[in-house]
Amino acid sequence: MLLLIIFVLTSIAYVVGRSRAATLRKNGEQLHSLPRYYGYLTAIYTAVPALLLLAIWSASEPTFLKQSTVKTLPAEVQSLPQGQLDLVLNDIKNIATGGITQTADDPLREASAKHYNDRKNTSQLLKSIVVLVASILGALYGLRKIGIHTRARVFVERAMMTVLIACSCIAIFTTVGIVLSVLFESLRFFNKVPFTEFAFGLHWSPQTSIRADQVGSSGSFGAVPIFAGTLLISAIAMLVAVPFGLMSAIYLAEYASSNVRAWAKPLLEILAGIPTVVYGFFAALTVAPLVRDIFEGVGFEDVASESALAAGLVMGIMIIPFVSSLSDDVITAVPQAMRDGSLGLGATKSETIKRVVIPAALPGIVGAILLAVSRAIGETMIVVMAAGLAANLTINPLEAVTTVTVQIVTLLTGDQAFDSPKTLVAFALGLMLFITTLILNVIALVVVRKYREQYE
Amino acid sequence: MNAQEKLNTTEVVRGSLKRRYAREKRFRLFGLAAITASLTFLAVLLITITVRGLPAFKQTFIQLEVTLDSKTLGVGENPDINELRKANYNGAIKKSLTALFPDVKKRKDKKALYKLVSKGGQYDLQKRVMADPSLIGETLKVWLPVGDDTNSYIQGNIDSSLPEKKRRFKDNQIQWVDQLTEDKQIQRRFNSTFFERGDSREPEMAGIKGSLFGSMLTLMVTLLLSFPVAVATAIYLEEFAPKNRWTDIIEVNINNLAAVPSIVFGLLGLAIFINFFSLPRSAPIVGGLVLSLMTLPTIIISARAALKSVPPSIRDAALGVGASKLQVVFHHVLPLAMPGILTGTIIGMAQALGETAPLLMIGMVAFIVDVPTSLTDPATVLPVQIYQWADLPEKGFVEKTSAAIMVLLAFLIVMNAVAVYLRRKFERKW
Amino acid sequence: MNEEVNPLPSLEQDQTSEQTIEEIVASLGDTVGQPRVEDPKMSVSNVDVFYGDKQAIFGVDLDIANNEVVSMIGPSGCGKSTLLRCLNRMNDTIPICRVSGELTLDGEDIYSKDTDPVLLRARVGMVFQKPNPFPKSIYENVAYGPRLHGLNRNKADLDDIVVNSLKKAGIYNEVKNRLDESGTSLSGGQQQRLCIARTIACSPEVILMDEPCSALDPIATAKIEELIDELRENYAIAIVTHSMQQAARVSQRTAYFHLGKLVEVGDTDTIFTNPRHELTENYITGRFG
Amino acid sequence: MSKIGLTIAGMLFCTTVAAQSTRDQISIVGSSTVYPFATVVAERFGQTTQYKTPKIESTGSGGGMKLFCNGIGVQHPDITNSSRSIKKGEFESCKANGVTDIIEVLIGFDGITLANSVDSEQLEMSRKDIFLALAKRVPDPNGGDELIDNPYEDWADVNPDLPEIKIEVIGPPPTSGTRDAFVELAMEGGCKAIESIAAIEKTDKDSFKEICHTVREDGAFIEAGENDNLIVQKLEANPDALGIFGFSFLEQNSDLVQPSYIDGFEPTFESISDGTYPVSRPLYFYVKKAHIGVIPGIAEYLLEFTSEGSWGEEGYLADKGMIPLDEETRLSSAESIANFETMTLE
Repeated sequence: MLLLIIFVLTSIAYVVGRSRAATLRKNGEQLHSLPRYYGYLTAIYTAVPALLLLAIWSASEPTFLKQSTVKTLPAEVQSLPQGQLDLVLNDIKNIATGGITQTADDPLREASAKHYNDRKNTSQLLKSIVVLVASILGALYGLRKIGIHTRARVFVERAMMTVLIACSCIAIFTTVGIVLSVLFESLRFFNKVPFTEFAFGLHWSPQTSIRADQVGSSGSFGAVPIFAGTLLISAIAMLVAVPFGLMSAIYLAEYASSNVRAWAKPLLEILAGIPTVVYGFFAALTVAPLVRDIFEGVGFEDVASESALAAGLVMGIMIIPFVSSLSDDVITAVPQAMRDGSLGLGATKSETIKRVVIPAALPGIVGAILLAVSRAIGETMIVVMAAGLAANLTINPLEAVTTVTVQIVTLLTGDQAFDSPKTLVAFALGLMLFITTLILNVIALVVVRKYREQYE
Repeated sequence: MNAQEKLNTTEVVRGSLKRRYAREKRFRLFGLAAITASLTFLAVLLITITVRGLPAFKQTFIQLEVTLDSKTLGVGENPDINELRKANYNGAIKKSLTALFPDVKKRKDKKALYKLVSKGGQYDLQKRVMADPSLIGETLKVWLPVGDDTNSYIQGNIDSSLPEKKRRFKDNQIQWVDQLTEDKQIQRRFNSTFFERGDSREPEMAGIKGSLFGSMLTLMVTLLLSFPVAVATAIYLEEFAPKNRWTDIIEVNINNLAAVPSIVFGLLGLAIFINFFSLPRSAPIVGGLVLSLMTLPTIIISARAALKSVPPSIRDAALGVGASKLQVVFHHVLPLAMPGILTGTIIGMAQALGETAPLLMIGMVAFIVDVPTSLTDPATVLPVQIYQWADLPEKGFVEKTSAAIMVLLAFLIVMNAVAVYLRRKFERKW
Repeated sequence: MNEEVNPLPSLEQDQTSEQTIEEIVASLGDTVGQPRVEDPKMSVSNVDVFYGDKQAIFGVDLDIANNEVVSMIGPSGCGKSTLLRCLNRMNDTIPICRVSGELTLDGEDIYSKDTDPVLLRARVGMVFQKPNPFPKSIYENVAYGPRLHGLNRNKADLDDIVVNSLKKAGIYNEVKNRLDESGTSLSGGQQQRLCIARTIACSPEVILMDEPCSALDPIATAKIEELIDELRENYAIAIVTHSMQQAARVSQRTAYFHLGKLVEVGDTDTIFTNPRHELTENYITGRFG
Repeated sequence: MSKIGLTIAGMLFCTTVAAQSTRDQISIVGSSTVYPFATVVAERFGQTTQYKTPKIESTGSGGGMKLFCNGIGVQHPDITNSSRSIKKGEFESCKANGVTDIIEVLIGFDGITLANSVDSEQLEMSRKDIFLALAKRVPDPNGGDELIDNPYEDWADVNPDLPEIKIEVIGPPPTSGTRDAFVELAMEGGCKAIESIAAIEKTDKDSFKEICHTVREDGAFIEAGENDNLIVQKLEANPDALGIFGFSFLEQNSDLVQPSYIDGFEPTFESISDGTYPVSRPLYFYVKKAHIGVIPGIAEYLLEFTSEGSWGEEGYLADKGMIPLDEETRLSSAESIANFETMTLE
């Protein structure tokens, strides 16, 4: 509501500011900018301080309300610890807003709730007044500023630039946030478990004591089997995705008629758009039993129902469109002159593709594959649903392995006690995951960029 | 070069042609096979899920004559709303079942008989009575949903030729159901429950409305936060940013963020929004915040591509007539790039809609029955609902899961189709 | 796609009147001069070329003989590049392009079903407007064709072919110490000569050149022209050029095209000193084009 | 400058949202084993009372405890489910964070079953057989107390009464609570039946545990994930294999798999409930007393959970596969719960 009023006021300020400037201009004043900019200027003065006030008020209002309400409560309640006080307040607020409560008949609480409501109403009223006054004052100030000396356009544009720059900083903030959120916890983990054990230990068994007297209650945090498992599944995925993706891209870019291309490309992209949880469901319920039946039919024994193969296959299929669309881009970026040169020498189309187009596009394709690898490593839902939890150190794709992402999910939602190293190791794994993908991504991006420059 | 040599060349080339053409054909076939295989897989996936999920859109109902006398219900005269809520509707249903099959005497058999009707049936009755308390004392003919096993029997998923030990639906139950079917007291209808209710532990009562609303609220937050910020960032980087180290860092950052595993964003959300700012767990607002950080790079990258595709000549033209740089961008470049930006946004949103992993970290894996109405209400989202259902022991949830997947895919395909359409429609060659 | 394969050449470029191209072409009359020679290596008879609905070449007749350079000149979009690309069926790569009429190599129809485009292109090499070496080493660039076709029996053979081709292309001395360097590291003129060497390495019988010097500076151009003159000893050469001076310098016969029609053809000297068609005269005197 | 502004804006936004949220809904976290039972109760509770349906997160027992013990207040959960009793360390960390009064509710049991496909022979084994078949190191079958790496390949090698099929057991990984319970209850139980090892217990508790709790790693025990549906499928496909999973899954899949007898008892409601079936674990939930009466509905939720209609022998929880407590215990604990008696850790 208040926001709406501010919006209306801002619009009015804009119109008034503009017309005022227009009048001045008509009267022969040499204004620096177009009237419209004076309108914007006034609008900014109207809205920004008011909104700022509103935000600050709204943010601090609960605290004031709380303190004021707490004062109405009996002393023994007031001296309760913070958490309990919050609960009481929650109850009071529930009463006040007419929500479902259990203590509605408690007169003391009722009184507090009334007090709370009164204060809240007063506060809202005051807030409205203050904000409106601020916005009107702002508007007046803005209107006064209209004149020859004000370079409205510069001001407005500078304000806009500030907003734009602020927005583009969010990406940096996100990265910083990620690093901070995983780094501290990881450091705490490495204080308890030496990094060398984490990085080179061959035994992963993070079940530190479900009960205190449990064996191996110290847990062992050798991350090698997890990373090996991740690599195994990713490798299987890439074995599926690279040939299929690349060949699809080649076919679409070089052979397919434009009609086929127009249909096949969006269809392939659907494959990329299917949520990973759907793939996970499909992998667990359809592909994994199929893989097991097939291999046991052929005479393999001990095919895990959650074989790395099943998860890897499905993940590979998920990544096909990723590889194909990136490769398609780089293949079509190879200049036609290259193809002409080769065809003109009497090469067949496939020879041209194999010997000229692909080598020329290779850096770009490698970049695409690296990005795909990083995606495979970070993929979560498919492996959570279809891969195992057993940290086997194996290269047999028919066995169950576990991955970094699976471990993060199970460690943070698992059944074991949630103390010390175990939660922390999830963050350490997250950090490793972030660093690994970061390195892959940066290499891939540099490679791709270099490649693009080559033909631009 | 003499004639002999030339002849040689021709001969040599001609001799190898057959082999080379075979290779050419093979290569081409590989390509075709690759793309066909990918598309076949897509088809297999969609068909499997449709075949599994389609039955879930139908629900079996059983017609019962239920007497709502106050004694069975255990309510007094003029019961208040709480009494009505707690009344023993199940008892009434059980009574009417026993009335239908008076021969059933043994306790075990009775239990089997009661299993024909869904546990949710009582809530249907409850709703009706609460809406109209005067029904108490009346005898009603009502259609109630059947239990999970009965439903799968009627769907033909239980093979009655198997020995009794090997199926969950026993001989006497089959006999009862067959008799009811003959009496036309069993009907298959469109499963409106699936779209009208929140989660439930009884597969026949479970619906996706709660998670659908959760998804919408979450997406709304995502869209409102990520779209303006992404467009602003793209404009700054593409049109204004000086080429220096700082902007280079931002750029590498964005490209990298686009490829950071989504679960890492979940860890970020857990550490920052929940632990540091103590925002509520399982809330759409937190989900939206995390997802918007995740989709931001996607939208930025496509928005930049769209801005870049606007030819410099247009900027020069506008600058030439004395527009400021900002005016050029907002009056000319941005409108021209808008279809491209929208396409990218839709694709980013589709990605966010299907995302599960980061939400697992911030408490959205929860059993939530009530449909969320505000941004801080506990909520779950469609993909997480799918994940949860996939893990439940009740057989009926397999088809429910597939049905929920169908709904999710329908949304995603529509979104992608719109994106493709937009892209085609506004594709411009400058 | 770059210029020379532009499927829709702007035929209407210099047309202000409302006449259709067909009408204008009809008004140009028959080809002036003698398109036929004795014992032609390649022969073009009554060839029409269409890009989709648009006709780009109208009933052209032309022969190319051994040991001569035929140059094709004319304003932009007159179809000379299109005709050149028909001679080794490079136009096959453009789906909407359709060719009718008869083109022969040693009397065999090159558009017949029995003719194989791969073999044809091995026999009729092509050099493009922009130098387009592959992003491989110089050696690999030249060895590419022989390897494809299996022309060498062993590594020594291949070395021979590479060195010979580079020598014939007059670039060997400049690159003999850096055969492992990338072909793209050379200067523009060197690249173009490398491309010529690459073509020669397949031991073709005819070499087609599509404005081979248009991207080069005068010094590099001079070198290439010198080279063309030397190559004439062994090959039949057809060259498309924008530069009339170049045509005059390197070719024995010249064909002038206008709007897809072969307007005049004859000895280079005659064409440049004594053009018989009005359009030819306008063009070579620089009044138009 | 803009960075500072942005940070401030973000903080303002977050604190506003955080401060303005009130809660009138019970928040439950914890074990995924209890989850299917708690959700049924919650759903019914939501339908039959005026309160909102509680929100139940499946965070695992440990994760639940951590959230639960983080403190008193609206942002912390009211109840945590657990498939084990609270640990001393957890109790203390709760205390340290002000969560001093905790009500412990033992709700029932979850049987852990060893099952195989209905197509194959139903097995009868003892816990000792289980230990001998699955432990990493067992006493030398040729005599002597020396421990050697497990040499058994067929069940018949372990116990001549068992059929001659390959030992192949599919079970959860070490991170799982089910695995832990299985190891403690089945294997350790079998371990004690072997005198030479039982003797060790008196002298060296640690090595006793190590012997009893270490599962063989030579492929006879196959670690699968925690998705029990998959284990059932695998059993269906491989009649020789046995699988370890919870009783509720057995109930739901009684058409596909059958349980093995352990120490002469088949897992049924009765045998688990009266303790004759040896491999079952208790299920708990814990309630913060401080939240009762403040967050609406907690007391009623407790009441609903502990009513005969839900946790009784004929209750709906039993339908979902939870094994009820015996009647006496139910009655007495329902009473103490109704009085909000808090637990102490002895």
